[in-house]
Amino acid sequence: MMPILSMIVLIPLIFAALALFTKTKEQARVIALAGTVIVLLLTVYMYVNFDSTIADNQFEELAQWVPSLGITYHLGVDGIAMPLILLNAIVLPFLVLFTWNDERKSPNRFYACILATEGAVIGVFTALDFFLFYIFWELTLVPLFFMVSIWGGPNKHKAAIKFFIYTHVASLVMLLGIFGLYFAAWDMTGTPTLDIPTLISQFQFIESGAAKDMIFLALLFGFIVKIPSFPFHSWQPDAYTEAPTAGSVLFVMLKIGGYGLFKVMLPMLPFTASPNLMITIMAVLGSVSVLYGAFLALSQKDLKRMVAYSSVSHMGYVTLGAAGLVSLSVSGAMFQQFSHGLIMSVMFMSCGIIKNTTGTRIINDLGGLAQKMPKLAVIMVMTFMASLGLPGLSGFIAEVSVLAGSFVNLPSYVMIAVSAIVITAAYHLWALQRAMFGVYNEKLGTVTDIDTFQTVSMGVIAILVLYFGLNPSPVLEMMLTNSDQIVSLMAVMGV
Amino acid sequence: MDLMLFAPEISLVVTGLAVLLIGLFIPTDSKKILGYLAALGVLVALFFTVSSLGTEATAFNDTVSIDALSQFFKIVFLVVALLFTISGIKYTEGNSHTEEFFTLGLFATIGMMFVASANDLMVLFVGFELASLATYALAGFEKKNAKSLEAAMKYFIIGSLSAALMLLGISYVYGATGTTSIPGIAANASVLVGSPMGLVAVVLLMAGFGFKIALVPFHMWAPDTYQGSPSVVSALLAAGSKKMGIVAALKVFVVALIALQAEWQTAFAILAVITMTYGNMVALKQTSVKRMLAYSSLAQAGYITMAFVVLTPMALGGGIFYALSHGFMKAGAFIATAAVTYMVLSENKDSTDPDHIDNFRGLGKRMPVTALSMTVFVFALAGIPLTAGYMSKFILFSSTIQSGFVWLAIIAILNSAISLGYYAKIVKYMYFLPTDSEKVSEPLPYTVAMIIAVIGVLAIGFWSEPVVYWAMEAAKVLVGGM
Amino acid sequence: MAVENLAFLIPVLPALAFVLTFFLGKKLPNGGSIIPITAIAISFVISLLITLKLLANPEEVVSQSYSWFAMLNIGILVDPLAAVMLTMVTFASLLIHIYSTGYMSHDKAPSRYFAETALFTASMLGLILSDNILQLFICWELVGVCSYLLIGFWFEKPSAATAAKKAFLTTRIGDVMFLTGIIVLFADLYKMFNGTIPDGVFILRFDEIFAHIPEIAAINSTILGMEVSHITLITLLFFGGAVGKSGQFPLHVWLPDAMEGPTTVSALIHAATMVTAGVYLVARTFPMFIAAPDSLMVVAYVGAFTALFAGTMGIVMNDLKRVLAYSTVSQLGYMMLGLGVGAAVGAEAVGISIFHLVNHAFFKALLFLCAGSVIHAVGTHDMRQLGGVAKVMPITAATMIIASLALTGMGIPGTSIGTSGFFSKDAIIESAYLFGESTGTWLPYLFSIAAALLTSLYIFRLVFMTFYGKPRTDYGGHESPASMTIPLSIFALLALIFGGLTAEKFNTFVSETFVNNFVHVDIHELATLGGYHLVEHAGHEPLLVLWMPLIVALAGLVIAYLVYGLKIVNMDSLVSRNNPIYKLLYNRYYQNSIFTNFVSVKVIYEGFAFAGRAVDRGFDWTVKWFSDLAIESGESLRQFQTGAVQNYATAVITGVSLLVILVKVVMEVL
Amino acid sequence: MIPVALYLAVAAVIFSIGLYGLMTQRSGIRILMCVELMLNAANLNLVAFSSYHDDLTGQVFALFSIALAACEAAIGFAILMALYRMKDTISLDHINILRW
Repeated sequence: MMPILSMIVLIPLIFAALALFTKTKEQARVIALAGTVIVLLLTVYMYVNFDSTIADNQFEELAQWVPSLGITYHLGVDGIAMPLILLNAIVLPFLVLFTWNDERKSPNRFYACILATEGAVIGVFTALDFFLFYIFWELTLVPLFFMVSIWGGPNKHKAAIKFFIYTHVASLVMLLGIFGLYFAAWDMTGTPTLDIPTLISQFQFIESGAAKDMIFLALLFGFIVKIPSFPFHSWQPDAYTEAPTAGSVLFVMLKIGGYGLFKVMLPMLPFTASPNLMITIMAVLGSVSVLYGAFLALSQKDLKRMVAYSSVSHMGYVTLGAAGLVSLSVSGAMFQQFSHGLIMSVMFMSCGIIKNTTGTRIINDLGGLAQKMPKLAVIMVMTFMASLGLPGLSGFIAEVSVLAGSFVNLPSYVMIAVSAIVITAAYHLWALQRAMFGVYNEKLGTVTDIDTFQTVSMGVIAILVLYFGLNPSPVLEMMLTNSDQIVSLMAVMGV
Repeated sequence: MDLMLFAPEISLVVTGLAVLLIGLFIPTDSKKILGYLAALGVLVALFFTVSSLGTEATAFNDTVSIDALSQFFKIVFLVVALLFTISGIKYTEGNSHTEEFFTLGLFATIGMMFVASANDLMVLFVGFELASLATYALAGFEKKNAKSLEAAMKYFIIGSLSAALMLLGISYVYGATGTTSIPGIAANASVLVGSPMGLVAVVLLMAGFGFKIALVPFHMWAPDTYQGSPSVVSALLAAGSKKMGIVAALKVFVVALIALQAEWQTAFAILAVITMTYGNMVALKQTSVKRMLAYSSLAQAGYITMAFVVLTPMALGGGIFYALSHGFMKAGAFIATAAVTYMVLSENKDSTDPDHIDNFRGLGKRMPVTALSMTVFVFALAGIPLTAGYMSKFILFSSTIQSGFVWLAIIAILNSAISLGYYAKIVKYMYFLPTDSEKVSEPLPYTVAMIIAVIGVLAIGFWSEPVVYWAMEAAKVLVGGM
Repeated sequence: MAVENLAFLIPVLPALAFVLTFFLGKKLPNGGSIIPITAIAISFVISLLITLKLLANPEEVVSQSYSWFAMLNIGILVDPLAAVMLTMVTFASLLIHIYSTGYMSHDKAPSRYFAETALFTASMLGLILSDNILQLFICWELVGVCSYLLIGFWFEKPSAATAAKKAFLTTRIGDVMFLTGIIVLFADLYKMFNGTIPDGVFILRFDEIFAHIPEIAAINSTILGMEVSHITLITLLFFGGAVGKSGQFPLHVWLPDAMEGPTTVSALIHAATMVTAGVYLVARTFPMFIAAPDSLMVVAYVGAFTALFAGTMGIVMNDLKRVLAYSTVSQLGYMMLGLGVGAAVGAEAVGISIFHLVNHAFFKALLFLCAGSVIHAVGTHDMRQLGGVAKVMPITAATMIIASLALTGMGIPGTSIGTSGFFSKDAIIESAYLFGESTGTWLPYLFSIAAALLTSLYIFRLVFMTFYGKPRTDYGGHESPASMTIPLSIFALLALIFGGLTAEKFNTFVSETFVNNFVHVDIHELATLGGYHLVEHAGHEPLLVLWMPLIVALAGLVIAYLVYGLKIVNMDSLVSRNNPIYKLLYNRYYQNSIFTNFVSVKVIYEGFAFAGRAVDRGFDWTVKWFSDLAIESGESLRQFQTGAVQNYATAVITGVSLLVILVKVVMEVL
Repeated sequence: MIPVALYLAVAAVIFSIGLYGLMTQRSGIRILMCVELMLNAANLNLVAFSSYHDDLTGQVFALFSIALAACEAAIGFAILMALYRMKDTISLDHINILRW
């Protein structure tokens, strides 16, 4: 069988290198489109052949790499990773289409960054060896750093450095946790290994409880910052806001923090010395993020910044759902990652278009855009509705699953999150009303509606938001299989 | 005794002398040939060294030993020497003293290689001084350049002071144990345990080696010298002679004075923490790229020193591995700076600080290969995965955790995060700040040297298994005495 | 093929119509109105057929379920309750769509209008058909969005955009409570299954919920120091949702503002259908309410109070549509009261309430459409500028009067002569009397009587001010086209006779909702659980009680005629800003200042959100502090590097000495 | 026979004089002389220990070290000469363009 996972990781990286050597925008974008479409096709092929009834890793590839340190080249996907790969594979071709007619400096590097990010992110989702995992994890930083620094807004340098260093610190702390796990297992078994499934399964046999908690917390910190969760979110609004539209979308595709939570943290959770404390930490962070992000979004003047804070709020559901430890809440949290990726990418595209056509993103300076840009208005209303959790769109499935599932174990935390729902609706509607509706603000000059490429790319993603809102099973099924397995582990331990 | 064991050294000596002699008789404009000759000599030496990996022998009345440790470090030195000679071809272009440059460089390398294989303090001291003397002269190679002279002067004075301190330390060790042979000292070192003389000797030796490794507070010369010397020489100093200090310290402390472990372990812990923190913090505010790299190399020395604190085979292996990676990364970074300096000077002869970070503006457009290589080097120094720097940190830091020095690992990790601040600054200048200057052609020798270094950095980062294996073998040599 | 198998088409057809109209409408004449009209007409036919079939055999309900995801399902349930609602909604929607082709003919974007109303109809039908609480909630939210879109249909008007936002947010508060109720319910049921739900069991389906009512009732939690049964908690949360959607006090504030939308929208959504969803929800989950101690009492009180409260504001409004809006709020209060009296009359309450709901749909839609007709012709909806409209618009005036009579509930007690409002409203008031008897609390009954007086007062004030007397300003007017007057006439006919025709059968039919092949609930048993004592409703109320509503309605009519028709009382002294009561009423009890200006803007937006901003800056500052610390210490540390070589030597020597001491000390200590 | 401790003391004193000079002197030549002093103090130690242990290694070491000291002086003078040519002074106070 062909090494399909290696292919979907390497093809974007190879195409990124190719794109780097192109001379014109036309060449670069064709390369980018080709690369992302190939990945999409391969991913669809993989999805079709994926068995969603088993929780094991599939399409595994295993080769020795640095045997003396127990490093292997081990790839595989399970029900946690598959939907996220699918998300990336789906959105990126449309992102390329979205940027099709944009004028910008060094388009070759721009498309190379997009492709490199795709490869690195998919790499994180497929890696089954901590060494490899960490490599891809850090690799995602580099193209995004360039993305913000080169094509970003007025404060791009500050934002880029802040993002780079902040998340790098978190990654390093996570690395410490990986080291701890690595050696604890090494001391126990006598053979070094960095294989993720093996290490996770050996975690329960480690003797020292305090060490276990330290390892867990170090890893958790790394993931939580990437999600990002309150109170470690302060890199995120800056980075999301300063990044160019495509960069913001790539940031949204960066679901690696939540992925780590499900893939690494939850299977280890029952075996820590004080699982209840860990659950409480996650629940507090998650529920407070939901509420805090909502309030902050409400107070923003800049449309994109508002969307960025709304993302903090929405990602709070991921942490909360993971802490809920009920099959429905865990799978809901996974689904939230998927759905949030789709919704936010369209929202950021909308912000980008508004900024490009009107020259401003300050909500109060806009007004009545719906009259001039009806197509954008339709898509934007739809995604804003999805973002505020309207039933029938994908965000609702995720949120209701998280809330209902988590309520079983964490009623008070769920109530904190629930209290944010009205605020969430408030800032979304406020922004819509001020920016899109009302009297057209003549100071904005003449604006034109979105072009065909933009309509198609945003429209297709918006339709997917609707599709998965009505029929989540195609991805939720496999998430449920995996979360059932995680939760059954909890039951065994009596957590 | 098999002379083949010394084939690398011999080939270097022969090349060095040949370069010197030929240089006397040919005109300045054909002296380019000398550089090729020197590079060839280094390549031959490298070939001999690599092919003799794994042999174990002693020679010259047991004063010199060939083992995995010595071979590994010889490879480090030869790699640096190779980069040095290749980039030197461009640097010395049109210089009437070309032959001196290469001969001094080669002799310095010989000195380092003898330190690496020393089995007796006498050989070690002589090798040490050989390398020092040659590099003093190299640092002041630009006789008309006040900075270069000042660099040489400072290097020389602090160097002699350190030599004196080291010699005094050696004399005490000799006095207590009655021998200068490293295994001999190891056998008798117990007399030093707990005695004031032992402590003083340890600290004096530490100052001597710390000078070369550039550990705070024995580092004071390093930023000035790295900044003032020609960049190519800085590469040799930072990447080569620094490693000589490390291998010397490994031999003297870990093998000979292992009985005094308690004393020097504590001292190294203090020095490691101070050095990495100081280096990283001061580097943040630098505007001269060479000075920034100098401080960064302090920080890297601090990381490597952690191996002396942790002292497990894995940590030592990690430190040794780090030495090789650092050789590639730092030499590469300095050579990239040399290329920029060359570019700036060829545009404006009177430029006083050609390595100012402003000259890196828009380098991504002006010198794409240099800029890309520099990016790889600084990312490697920062420890971004898939580079040698990451693999080194991975092994070294993880072994620190393994032995329970979590606090040390956390300090190191935090430092490594801080360092990203100034590394990213260089990248920012190269790629994100606009410039209106034109694209320039990049000098071939520099480019070749940089590409070799990039390949090294990436290859070690990606295909680490053989290097890890040999670093661990080298560590076993050290641990054998424990 | 049995017609039951087509039940799924009832919401699906309008949904398809939405898609088609949305994309193709612009290219078709009249905004493509033919598409939704056809679709809804078919839906109506199907609904009607199913209803007729159910009438014959009420126990054979239509129920189809499909697994959605996890332990949740999607399904349809057509039982008597749903059937009458479906028929009513499809019918009202159909007529209003036809009416709209005339009404919206001059608008810029009729296709968007028809697309959105079609989507609304689909969602509303989906809501009614839901066989599980989650699906109901989903459609519940969708109708909310359609309402949002339609209120803001003329979004270029800032007031419309603001009203749309306000409507959405206010109902959202209720929705969150509803959602919380679902979450609590889910968690309880989940625990009952110990987390392992067998295949084919959908835990949020009504049959599953109703089967577990006693177990849910046994669960207690302490909330804010009070011991609360979960069944009470859940039902009150559900009721919170209903309060938001059905405009009950205190979340009624959005409904009058919602009149910013086109009048047809007000008729369809904010009178006939969507606002009754709250009533439908309570009716649908009635077995839970009756098993919940105190819940039905709350429903009764809130409903009765709203009926009265909205009536007081109705009598001072000068805007045609706002009067009708407050009237709607008031009537919805009646419907809630009708459900609340279930504490005394049991399942029959559902029948009473839904009967009023259906009748109200007819006459209130009619009222709005008449008002729309007037506005369409005259161009203003300020009653002070109107007068004597009856002369130019005779059909509209006639239908308006019929509707008003139906609203006030004119009819002769003890016979089957009367408008439809008479049969349903009197039934509610009478049940309220029984409720008073049974529970000893008479306030709901008194409120409902007082509200009946106000109802009559405000609606005839409207009639007299608008249709009679002399025109107060110069307006040109004409009778509306046939596409508008025909629906008016049909509605008028129904408002007149529907009640009388079906009064006997309707209540029993709908009350049978809870015993059939889908669910089988013993209301009496549950009522004991809730601590309610049901009385056997045998019509033994005193004669005065039967006549009382008619008396007050006539009284209202007479007062209105005297004041506004004959003008024998000068209103100027009363209607003035100096009269504190008038001022209070006219300013709608200052709710706007309190809710919008104070709570949402000052407390939530300026208070919490900006406090959050400050906190966030704190986090940012902390991060920056660390980086500044590193950079600044770098700056100070580099001062050591003086450049003088003697200092370097000194540093080396000092280093050596210090190191000796330090190592010595450290080794001594450790 | 003179005890070895006395040699050590003398060497320590000489070494300290060298150190003191190194830290305080400004002239490059004097600094070079101080370095020589320190190296010779160490040599003295080596020779003394050699005699104490009755072992020739120390003396051999001292010989090597003297040779190296000579080389060092040569290089040092060369550097100072070059400095002098450029700046007309060998006072090290004025040579601090490289700092911070």
